[in-house]
Amino acid sequence: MSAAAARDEAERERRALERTWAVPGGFLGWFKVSDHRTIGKRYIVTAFVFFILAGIQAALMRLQLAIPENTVLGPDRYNQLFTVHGMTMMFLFAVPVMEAMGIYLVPLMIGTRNIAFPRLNSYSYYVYLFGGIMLYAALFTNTGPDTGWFSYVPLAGPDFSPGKRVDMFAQLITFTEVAALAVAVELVVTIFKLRAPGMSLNRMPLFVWAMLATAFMVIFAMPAVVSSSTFLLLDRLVGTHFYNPAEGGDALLWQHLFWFFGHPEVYIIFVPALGIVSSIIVTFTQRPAFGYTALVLALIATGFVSFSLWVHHMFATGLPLLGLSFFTAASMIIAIPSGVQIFCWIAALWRGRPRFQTPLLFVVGFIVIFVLGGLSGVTLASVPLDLQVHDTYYVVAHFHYVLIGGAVFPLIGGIYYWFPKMTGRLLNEPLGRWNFWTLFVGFNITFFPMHIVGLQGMPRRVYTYPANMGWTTSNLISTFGALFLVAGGVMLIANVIRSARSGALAGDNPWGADTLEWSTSSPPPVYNFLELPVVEGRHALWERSADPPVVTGVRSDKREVLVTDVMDAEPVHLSDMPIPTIWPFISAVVTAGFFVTSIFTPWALVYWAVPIFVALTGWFWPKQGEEGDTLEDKQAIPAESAA
Amino acid sequence: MNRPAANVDVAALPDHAFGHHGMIWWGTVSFMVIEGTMFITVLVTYYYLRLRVPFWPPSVADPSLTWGTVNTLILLVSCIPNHLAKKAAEDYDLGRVRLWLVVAMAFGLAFLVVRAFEFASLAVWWDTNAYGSVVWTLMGLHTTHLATDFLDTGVLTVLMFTRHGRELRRFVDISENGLYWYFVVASWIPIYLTVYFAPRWL
Amino acid sequence: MIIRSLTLLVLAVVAIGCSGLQAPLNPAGPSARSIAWLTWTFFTICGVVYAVTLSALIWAVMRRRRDEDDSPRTSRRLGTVVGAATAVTVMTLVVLTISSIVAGRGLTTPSGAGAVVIDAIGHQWWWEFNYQDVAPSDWVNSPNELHLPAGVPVVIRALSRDVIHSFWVPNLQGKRDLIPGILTYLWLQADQPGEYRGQCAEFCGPQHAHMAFRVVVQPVGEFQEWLRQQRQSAASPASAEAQHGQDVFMQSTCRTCHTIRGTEAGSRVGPELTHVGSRRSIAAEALPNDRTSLTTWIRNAQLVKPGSRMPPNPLSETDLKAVVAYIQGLR
Amino acid sequence: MIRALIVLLCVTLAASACDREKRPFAQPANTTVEKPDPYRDNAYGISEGKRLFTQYNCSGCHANGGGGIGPALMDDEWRYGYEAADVFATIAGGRPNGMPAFRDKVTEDQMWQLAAYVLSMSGQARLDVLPGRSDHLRSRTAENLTPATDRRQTGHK
Repeated sequence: MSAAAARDEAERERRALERTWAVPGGFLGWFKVSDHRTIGKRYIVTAFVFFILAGIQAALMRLQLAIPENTVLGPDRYNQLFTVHGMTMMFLFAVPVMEAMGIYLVPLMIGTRNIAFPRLNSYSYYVYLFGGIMLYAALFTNTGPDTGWFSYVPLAGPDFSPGKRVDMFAQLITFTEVAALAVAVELVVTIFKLRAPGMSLNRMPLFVWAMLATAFMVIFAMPAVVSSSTFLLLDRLVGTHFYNPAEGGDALLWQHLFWFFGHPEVYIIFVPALGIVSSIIVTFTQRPAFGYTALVLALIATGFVSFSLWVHHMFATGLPLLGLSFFTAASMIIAIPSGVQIFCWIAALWRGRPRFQTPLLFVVGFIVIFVLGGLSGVTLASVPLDLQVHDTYYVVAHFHYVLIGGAVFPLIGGIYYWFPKMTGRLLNEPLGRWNFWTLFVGFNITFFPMHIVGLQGMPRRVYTYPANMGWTTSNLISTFGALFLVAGGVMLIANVIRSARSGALAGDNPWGADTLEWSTSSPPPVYNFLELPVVEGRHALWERSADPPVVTGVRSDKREVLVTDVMDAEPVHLSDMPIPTIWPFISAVVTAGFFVTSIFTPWALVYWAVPIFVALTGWFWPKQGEEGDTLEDKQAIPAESAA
Repeated sequence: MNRPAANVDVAALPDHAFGHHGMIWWGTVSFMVIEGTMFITVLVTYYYLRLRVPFWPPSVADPSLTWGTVNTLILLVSCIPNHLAKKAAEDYDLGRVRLWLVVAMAFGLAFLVVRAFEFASLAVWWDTNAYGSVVWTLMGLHTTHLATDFLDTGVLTVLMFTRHGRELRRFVDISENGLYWYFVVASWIPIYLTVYFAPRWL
Repeated sequence: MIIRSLTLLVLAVVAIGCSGLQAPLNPAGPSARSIAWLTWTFFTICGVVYAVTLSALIWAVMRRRRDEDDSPRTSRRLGTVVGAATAVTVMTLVVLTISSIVAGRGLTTPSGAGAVVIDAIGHQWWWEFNYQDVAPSDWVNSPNELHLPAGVPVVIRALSRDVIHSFWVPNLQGKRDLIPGILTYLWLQADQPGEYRGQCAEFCGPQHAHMAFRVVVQPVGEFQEWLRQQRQSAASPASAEAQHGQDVFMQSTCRTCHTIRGTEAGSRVGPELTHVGSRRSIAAEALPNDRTSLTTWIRNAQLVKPGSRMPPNPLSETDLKAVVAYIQGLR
Repeated sequence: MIRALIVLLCVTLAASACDREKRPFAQPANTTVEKPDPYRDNAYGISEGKRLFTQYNCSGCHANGGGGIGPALMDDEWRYGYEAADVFATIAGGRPNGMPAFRDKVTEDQMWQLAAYVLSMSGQARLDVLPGRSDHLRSRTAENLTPATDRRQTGHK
């Protein structure tokens, strides 16, 4: 047929897809949306809002600690602040924002049209949102948890924490874990079953590998903390004795369960960042990934080993030393995969022709900071050394080096890298450089002195300190550095807001990157790809033939996606993505209602059982306009293709 | 315009697939892994607390075996109608699917009722001591699974009696629901042994 | 940037070296010394590793690019280098692990015989130190002030009455949590007479920041003398004012919580005051032990330690003055 | 409309939560409380009362509220009145047949805390401020599981 006809054909196809995948409009539509781009963006924005709130709390704490015996905040307020700061950073910022990057990017990177179980996806977002709202409603009504993000019993138990503050902690965990687990399931299934034909496992982008490892860690780590926080809630609400030594309970049980989750948690935050770093390095050196297999194995190894480290948070509890030595060894071992990755990245930078734009700056900054944090981590793995610096500011310095340096720097780099894809506009480059240097300098001024003051014997979680301890200078310097961090944060926000409106247009692939998300327009259309791609190599866009092959025969009049098999991504069957509906939102509302009510009465389960059942049924009941093939059609389908 | 031969044409593929070929299976299995991990953490808690005290159960009587054993049998037997429903779904036999789902529902009702008697026969309250707390939590957690799976199956059963029951996809749902039922039964075995025999043997 | 960090590090070392009474790297006993030694070993090795890695990074970033960079040979070479680096990492970690375990073994067992056993009991938010003896009448209870004989191994029996605290005297030994329901032991020894500061290192509630204690290391003779003196019952009031103070103490809220051996005040809710006058500081190191501090503390402790268990006391100024006089007399 | 609703929600939340969660640490030295029952609906005050109830050995006579030498406090019988002020008067001034006067031994503030706790023992306080089980051997049902008695029907007996 003629070229013109073909063009009309393509145009008709495009229109049809527009109609089919259209984002529901109107006020209600806002709550119905279930496509991974919208939900992903909402997740990212919400997470950054919480990041800002936690940052403000940190600034307040630095203000209080600037000088000894300061009285800006009393102990009551200070303890609420440092607790909510930690909880927000861990549960409402770091984990959600990393999963959000996965929600937005993974389907685009593997060449499909939506994430698996999109309704579960929007449900998880609202559950997460309501959880966050609950925590901050609590904080502003003087009910902010005040026993630390680790809330050790018995301090957090019914006998020593009156009121509902700690219950807010326990329930926030439930909220965020439900959300996180849901996303983990979506990511696993998406990555295993929705990859474009040709993208066998060994051709998966490193970011996707990282998200896969993370999803598995979430799945195995988070149930432990759901259990332990439920025990805590039960102890406080219905008088169970899990943590009451006098009735056969045990205070250390909490620590074991909490850290069995808590240590993988930091790798859950850190591993996606590794994926971001790898993507940025590949793109900005314009070279294939150096040591792809090594990097993948390192990710997996990190995931496994991270489950055998939890006791190194408990060295001071007096457990038998022999056992402790095992955990020392394990904690040392985890340094190996991290080392391998650092070496590979340095090698990649050595070999390639690096273009020093903002994203790569953040990656280099990441290496500088993270290696130091990793090394202080190695010192903490040693039992005797840990016995001295455990619960001092040395540890505070360490985990800010690994979490801000190891996760937030790559994340911001990733924002600078993918912002054009998400909005169609580039972030301002000069401002970006300023942003990087302010954050980098500010970070080191703030957190490096904490190593020192920690080694001078300053404990963590103190709302003030005496003047004669020689801690004053370091603390003053830290507070001074915090100003830079605030400035850096403001720059980032300013840059995002300005560029989103008036930034330079990006085009499909501004960085000349290799992964599939850059093959579609920026921002991507509602259907992600006009024609589902077929992948020909590990670096999809760099290794594709002149006239790249595509998938044909996917219907455009219904939300159909191609399901492929786990190993080699061979097409298996087609699947209809559910259409947008309000029910996931309603389900999230009743879930939230249930969680919040159960802070106050055990009867919550009874009150909310029926609403929950109704909401879930409404969710799963087949909707108008998503009918699939029926028994009648089956007769029509030839046998061999039906099998 | 003419495409290179490498194009992948998928027009003829079915709109659903059973087992690990389909997405639903992976979703179900993921949730089974999550809940399984949760069961394990509570079981670990049980044995951890056991190690904290010299005698087990501490200062209360052993739970009586009767109702727990009865329920175990009911659960095991319930696998038969569940299996038949699953099989019927896999060869798209709507009639048999309906039949066996209803039978499975009957079993579900049975073990929910018996479960009530089980709680009564535990001989300890959740706020008596840590042993009581963990036993009630184990039982409560599993009962929640029984109840949700029962209701879930109920909804599916109703669904299969409507016009939606003729959609091929639903048969996949039935099959995966059967898988989840197996999980609920399987997860009961360690809990049964723990709750009823750990006090006697340990 | 890196240079700045490194210089800071050097400054840090100096700072740590000279700063004093609560610093792990200023050891005054065998355990703390072996840990400090281990710490410096770790810091040296890790410092070298950091320097090497960063120089590699800088080189990788700065170096002039060549055409043969893209040749497979280069990649192979780099592969070898990465492999080698990994091997070195592994060996370094093995060394560190072994040295850590070796250093750790020394911390758990007393080096010499004749260990003194002291109970360290954590309360929200103060410390109770019990020196047990054959005759209960000879037991000594010294709140917030831990006296140790120099050069003698001491065993600390660590317990808690309420929440988890952590016993930590950095100059002498690493920390050990006090966990309700669990009894743990910690061995420590101080070489020379001197004073050190210990502090609770596990978050334990509103006043965690003000839960410190004084460690007074004395020559064995002095220590015995101190024990003997502490065994005495309280000194009887010396002046009329002190006498009035005692009466007020006994008739007011004070005796409801405090013990003064030799009087009818015998409650164990708060710290024992039998020899409070002899202590260096009050309120778990929050205030010096002088007239003004005592007055402030008794009038309204909440202004010093908001949330502490010591209630504000409705005493007339004269009564207050008298009580302070009486308390100060309890040497 | 929705905004109004949210505002309303926030106000109620704040109102109930703030009483409950107040930690009135720094009281004036000379505590003469104007408002009677300052710790009504204050979780912190009630739990402090609970701590003092044990530490001042009220259990010596009243067991853990179960009663012994002294009358039970968990039931709904109030010989001398069921208002916090009445209980306060009892603690401060003592009563015939053995209840000593604590006026000079316990600060007024602490007596209000004790009064608040004594009332909570029989569930006579908002459910969300009642103390939970304590970290000791189980000697009674946790306060927050004790069924609330209807104050109006009981009272002077």
